[in-house]
Amino acid sequence: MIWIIFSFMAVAVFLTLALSGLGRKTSDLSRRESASAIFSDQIGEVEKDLERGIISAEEAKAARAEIERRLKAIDRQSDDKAIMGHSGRALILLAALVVPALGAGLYWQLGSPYIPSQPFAQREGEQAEAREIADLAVRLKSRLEADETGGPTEGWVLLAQTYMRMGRFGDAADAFEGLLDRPNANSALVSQYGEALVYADDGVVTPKADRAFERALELDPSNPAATFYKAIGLEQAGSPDKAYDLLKTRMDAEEEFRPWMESFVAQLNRIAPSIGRAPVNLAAFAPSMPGPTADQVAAAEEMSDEDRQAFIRSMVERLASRMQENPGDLDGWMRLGNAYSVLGETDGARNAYGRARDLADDLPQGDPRKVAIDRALLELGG
Amino acid sequence: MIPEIGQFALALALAVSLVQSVFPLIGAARNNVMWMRSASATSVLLTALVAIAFAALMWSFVVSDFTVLNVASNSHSLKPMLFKVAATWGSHEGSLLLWILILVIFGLGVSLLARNIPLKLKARTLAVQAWISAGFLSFMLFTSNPFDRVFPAPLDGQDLNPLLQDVGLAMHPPFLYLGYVGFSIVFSFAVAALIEGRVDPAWARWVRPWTLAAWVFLTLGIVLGSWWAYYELGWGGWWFWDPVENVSFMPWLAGTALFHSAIVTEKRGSFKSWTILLAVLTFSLSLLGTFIVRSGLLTSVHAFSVDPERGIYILALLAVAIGGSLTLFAIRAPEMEGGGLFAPISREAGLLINNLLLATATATVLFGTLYPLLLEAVTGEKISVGPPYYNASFVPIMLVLVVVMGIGPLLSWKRADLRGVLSRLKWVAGVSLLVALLVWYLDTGGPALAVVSIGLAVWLLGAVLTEWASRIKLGEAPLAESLRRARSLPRSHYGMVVAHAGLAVCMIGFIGSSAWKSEVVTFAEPGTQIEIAGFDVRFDGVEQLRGPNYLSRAATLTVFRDGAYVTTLQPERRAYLVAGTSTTESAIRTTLAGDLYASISEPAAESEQSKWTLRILYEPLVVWIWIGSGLLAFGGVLSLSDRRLRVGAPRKRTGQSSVAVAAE
Amino acid sequence: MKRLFALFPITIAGILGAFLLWGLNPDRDPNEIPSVLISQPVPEFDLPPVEGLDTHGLSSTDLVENDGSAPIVVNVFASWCVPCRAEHAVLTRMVRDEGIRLMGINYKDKPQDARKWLDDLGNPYERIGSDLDGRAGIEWGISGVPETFVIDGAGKVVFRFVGPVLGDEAISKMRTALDQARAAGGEAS
Amino acid sequence: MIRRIVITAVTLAMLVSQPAFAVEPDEILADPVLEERARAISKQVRCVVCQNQDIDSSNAGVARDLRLLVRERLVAGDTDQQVMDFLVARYGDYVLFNPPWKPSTYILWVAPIVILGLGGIATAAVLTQNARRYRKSRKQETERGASEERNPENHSLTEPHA
Repeated sequence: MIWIIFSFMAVAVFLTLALSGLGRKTSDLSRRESASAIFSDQIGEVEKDLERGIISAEEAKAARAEIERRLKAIDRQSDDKAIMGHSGRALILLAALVVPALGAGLYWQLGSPYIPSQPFAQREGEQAEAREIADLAVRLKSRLEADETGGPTEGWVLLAQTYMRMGRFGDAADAFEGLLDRPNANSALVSQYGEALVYADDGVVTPKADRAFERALELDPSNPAATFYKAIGLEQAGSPDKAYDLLKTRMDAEEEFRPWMESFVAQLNRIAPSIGRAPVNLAAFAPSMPGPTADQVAAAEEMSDEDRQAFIRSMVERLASRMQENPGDLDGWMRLGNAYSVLGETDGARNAYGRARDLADDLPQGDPRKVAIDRALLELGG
Repeated sequence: MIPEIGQFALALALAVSLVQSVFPLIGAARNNVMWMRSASATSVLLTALVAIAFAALMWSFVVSDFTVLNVASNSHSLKPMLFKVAATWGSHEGSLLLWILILVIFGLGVSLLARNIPLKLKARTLAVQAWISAGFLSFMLFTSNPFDRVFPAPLDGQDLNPLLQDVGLAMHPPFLYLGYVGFSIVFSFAVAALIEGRVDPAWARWVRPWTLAAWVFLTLGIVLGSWWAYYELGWGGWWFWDPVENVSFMPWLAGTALFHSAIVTEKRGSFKSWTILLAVLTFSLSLLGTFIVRSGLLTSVHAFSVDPERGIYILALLAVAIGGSLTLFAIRAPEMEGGGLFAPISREAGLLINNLLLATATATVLFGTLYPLLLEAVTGEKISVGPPYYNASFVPIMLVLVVVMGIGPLLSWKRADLRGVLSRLKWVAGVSLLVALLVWYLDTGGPALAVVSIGLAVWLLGAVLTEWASRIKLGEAPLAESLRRARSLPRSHYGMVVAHAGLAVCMIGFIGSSAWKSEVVTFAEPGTQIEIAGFDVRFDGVEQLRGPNYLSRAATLTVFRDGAYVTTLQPERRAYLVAGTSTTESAIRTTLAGDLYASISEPAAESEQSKWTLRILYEPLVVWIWIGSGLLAFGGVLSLSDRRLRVGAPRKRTGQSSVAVAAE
Repeated sequence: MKRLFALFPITIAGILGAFLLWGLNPDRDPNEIPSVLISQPVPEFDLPPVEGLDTHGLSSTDLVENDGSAPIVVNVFASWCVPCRAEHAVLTRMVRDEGIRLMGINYKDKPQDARKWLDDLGNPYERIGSDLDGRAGIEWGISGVPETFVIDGAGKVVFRFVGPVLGDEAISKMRTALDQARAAGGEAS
Repeated sequence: MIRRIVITAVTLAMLVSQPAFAVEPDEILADPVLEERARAISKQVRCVVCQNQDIDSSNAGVARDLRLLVRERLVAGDTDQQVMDFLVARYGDYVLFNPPWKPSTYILWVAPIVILGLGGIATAAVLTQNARRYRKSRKQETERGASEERNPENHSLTEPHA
């Protein structure tokens, strides 16, 4: 549908341009015609002013004399050369072709044709869902509070996660906080608590949150979320090198590829330039994953800029077509989004991350991929 | 899909504007009719495309399509429909689109209406207009695209700053832009004339109505903004000499100078290069205003976004537009002289002095606005230039101008009899002196400037009436004759009379509301009585109201005068839920003598919900400002309706041999 | 002569354009007001401690009678100030790792809020003065919170930073100022 | 909706403390003369946090503090000038809406006069030159009779390069 409209617009533009310059030619004035018409009009005005008595007869005479002199002067001047006809028609036709092409090219850069319109009135489903979730949270909370034993841990975790989805991070933190002293408070729970604190504080890893991540690591030293946020805290405190080391060590300790590594790598590579460390390549940690191998990367480094762009682009296109066949692959969408942002194609990146975001809803709260997606979308202006 | 259509339309529009910037210009240089004529088709196309884009954006706002980033960040589903529509131009991006829409509509206006100006001039004018369009379209598309999308879309928007959710302010930008952008046509005409290297008589004819139209819109735009500030900000001020106000005021001043100077150019063929320069400068000042408001260069109460990158882009546009046109001016102007001669005492000389004063006033405002920046660049020192500076520099210049304004219209063209004119005005001078003395007597110790200004306002009003009376020979000829003369006086003349009288009326308002304002600020509890300017105001309490997207606390104030009931005022304090900010809605009782103005704020303390901060002002004569500005604009409209200006240039005389035009 | 006049407008426009370009330089913050305190002795003030907190109060004498040549950092903060939370970690680390001396001015803050805040985030301050009515803030010429000043060994203000000390640029500015203060203090002693 | 999760540069606006309303009743001095002076001073002092506004009409907390301070100093017997100096000593000339007369503002203050003067000279030059030519043309006119054809005012229309 949208392409039909676009083609229609393009054709209309082409036709209007192609036919421009033709048509009636009655009203074209030359300089001399226009000037003499104005002067005679001015003389008429002088007569009228005299009639109205606004100016005296003498003034009228002088004014008329002056205008007439100008009129004569104009007549003495050589007028424009004779104006030619249809030459240059080919160029106009060319322009008529170039304009839609240029417009389309520009649109290719700027537009996001696949994002549908979503008028508010048509989004009742989403609104109902949002209301339902809010309603659910209220009911769940009152039931948990009514429970004399303090309510099951799972219930509170569910409530907290619901709050997180609703963006009520402070409430989420409070819900988690009550569980901290329970014997079944595991590492994931504590790090989710810390994450809620971080979100509630606009992304600042406060000492309180830091302590939570500390404790999460005591409970399970391999908790990647806790490591991730600890590193962010270190960076915020002005120790990016320590943050870098922490992330790097954690990644090195892993035998094989893990999904959370994407966000680790993104974070590492963001810090790396400012402290003069080498950037990290995800492929190095996941030789088995689809993507450029070390050899390919090495080859890419030797290429010229253009070749490299083309190479990356071909890789991205392959990945993109694979994603069409396998749209449920969260990590794939994230990789695609990342690749697009490397290429500077924000809309492509946004779309890919958007798909990833939808899939990520099913993930447990502590998954750093969620954070990575959200951050990427934020950076992309989503 | 709709937003994408808008996006595509804009992309096409940019391409079309590029075509229009090139073909007509080369066509004019090489005498190619078809290329010159192509400008008509492209300007229709351009207008259609930008209008589609604008409609698409407006549609997105109306249906609250939050997949459009601009909608998501500037609207909300609960916002009243009027403000959803107005939010289309409430943000930086949307207002830019409106700017461009107006720009191309003016271009279309030239291509449709200007049948009577030489084809070459028209082609060049439209090409220059297209450069401006191309510049701003690319600026919008590459730095501030109104159709950026968000996916997944947020469930609801972030709402517009509630201060801006107001009828006065909703209408303020369109008028302001109609003014700013209207001057673009004049600019394009001037650049086209410079490219051609000569000024046609048609040129001066065309420049006047466009200038006048733009000036009327700008006047209304500025007044709407000022009026909004008066009733919405809650402390009754209407002009703050804020940089953003100044930048809209400068094109107004320059534009005023421009259409006065264009009169001379049209009637007498003089001041050609000066008129051209003013035409270039007026639009340049409009562009400067756009730049300052959108670059965050200066601190101001109501600037748009602060983004140096955008600033660089607009500055580059400015450099090309202003730098290019002024360079062209430097090359062409020295060759462009000659014109009717006149004596040192004449209408021409009067208008020259008018231009001198207006230009000085403009330069003073420009200098005051930019001086903090200049000083900071040179010494790193930061200073503020506020109202006291303008009161000391700008106001005296304008007062001198008012004196000249009284005399000027009575002078005749070429050579005038100043003594005769002055003797006709001696009664006016006497009366205004008396009024000034009376004011001084009544308000001893008050500001001296107010006394002088009141005297001058009376002088101007009297002089305007004297001029009119002498034109129709009131008292000299039989009444029937005078009436006949009054009827046949051209409308443009009435335009001048009304506009000049409007300024006098404005002056009275300016002075009244700034020199004799009184104010009471107090904690009020139900039953509290306040006395101000002869009124007794009783505070009856506060009730909670609920609006579509806000909660409101409305106070009820009953006003008495000498024990008799006068009116009830209901100032409100509104808390906008989504935007998370509050606004003050003042309540005003307006009479010719003055406004009784009330506003309330939050309760004095959380613990004392019954005790409210109440602010009551008495602003004498403030309504005269709005009446006077209305007269100014109406005077402009009257002039515009004059046949000579409306027609622009007459059609070619019938029967005249047509110049060799290639056959169909 | 006429040619010269015709060149006049473009010249003026060019000069103004150059200034406007300068004004856009990204390091320039149009809202920033230069401090008049730089190279001046610290202003007179005497603030009590935050009620219920066992950290000492802060007065100008604490800053002037600074025996060593070690510079002092004075940080104006408040619990209601969001950016303060963000910079807190940086300041804490500077105290711990770089051994700076940090004093605080708790600006217009309820004591209980301030106590809770310091409890949550930790208290890196050597002394904290409680500026309930904001009067000391005026003496320091602050325009918002947070602001951070560096005082040299002789009790003179060397540097003022407006906004949160966050990010490499801000931190390196602080370090430069501290070095400068150390050098000045070294000369003084 | 995605809440901004900010990991690095926390771009945060500085907060201005508790919002108040322009001049509050509890600030007003009992002595109307002093109050009048205080209001006049407040209107000349720029609020340091709220972009181009005077402290009299500003809602910012700092503006309120400054208003109170102004009144305190006035009650203590300061002259208007002393109050201004007190503020300038802390915030610099920036707080004055009325720029003081000093070397760095000489240019600002004389600019209008200079512009008017230069413009006046140019205008006078145009007028006298024009008047000379006008007189000459009238003289010629009377000498040669009203021969329109040869009147020098013809120049009015013959632009160069026409």
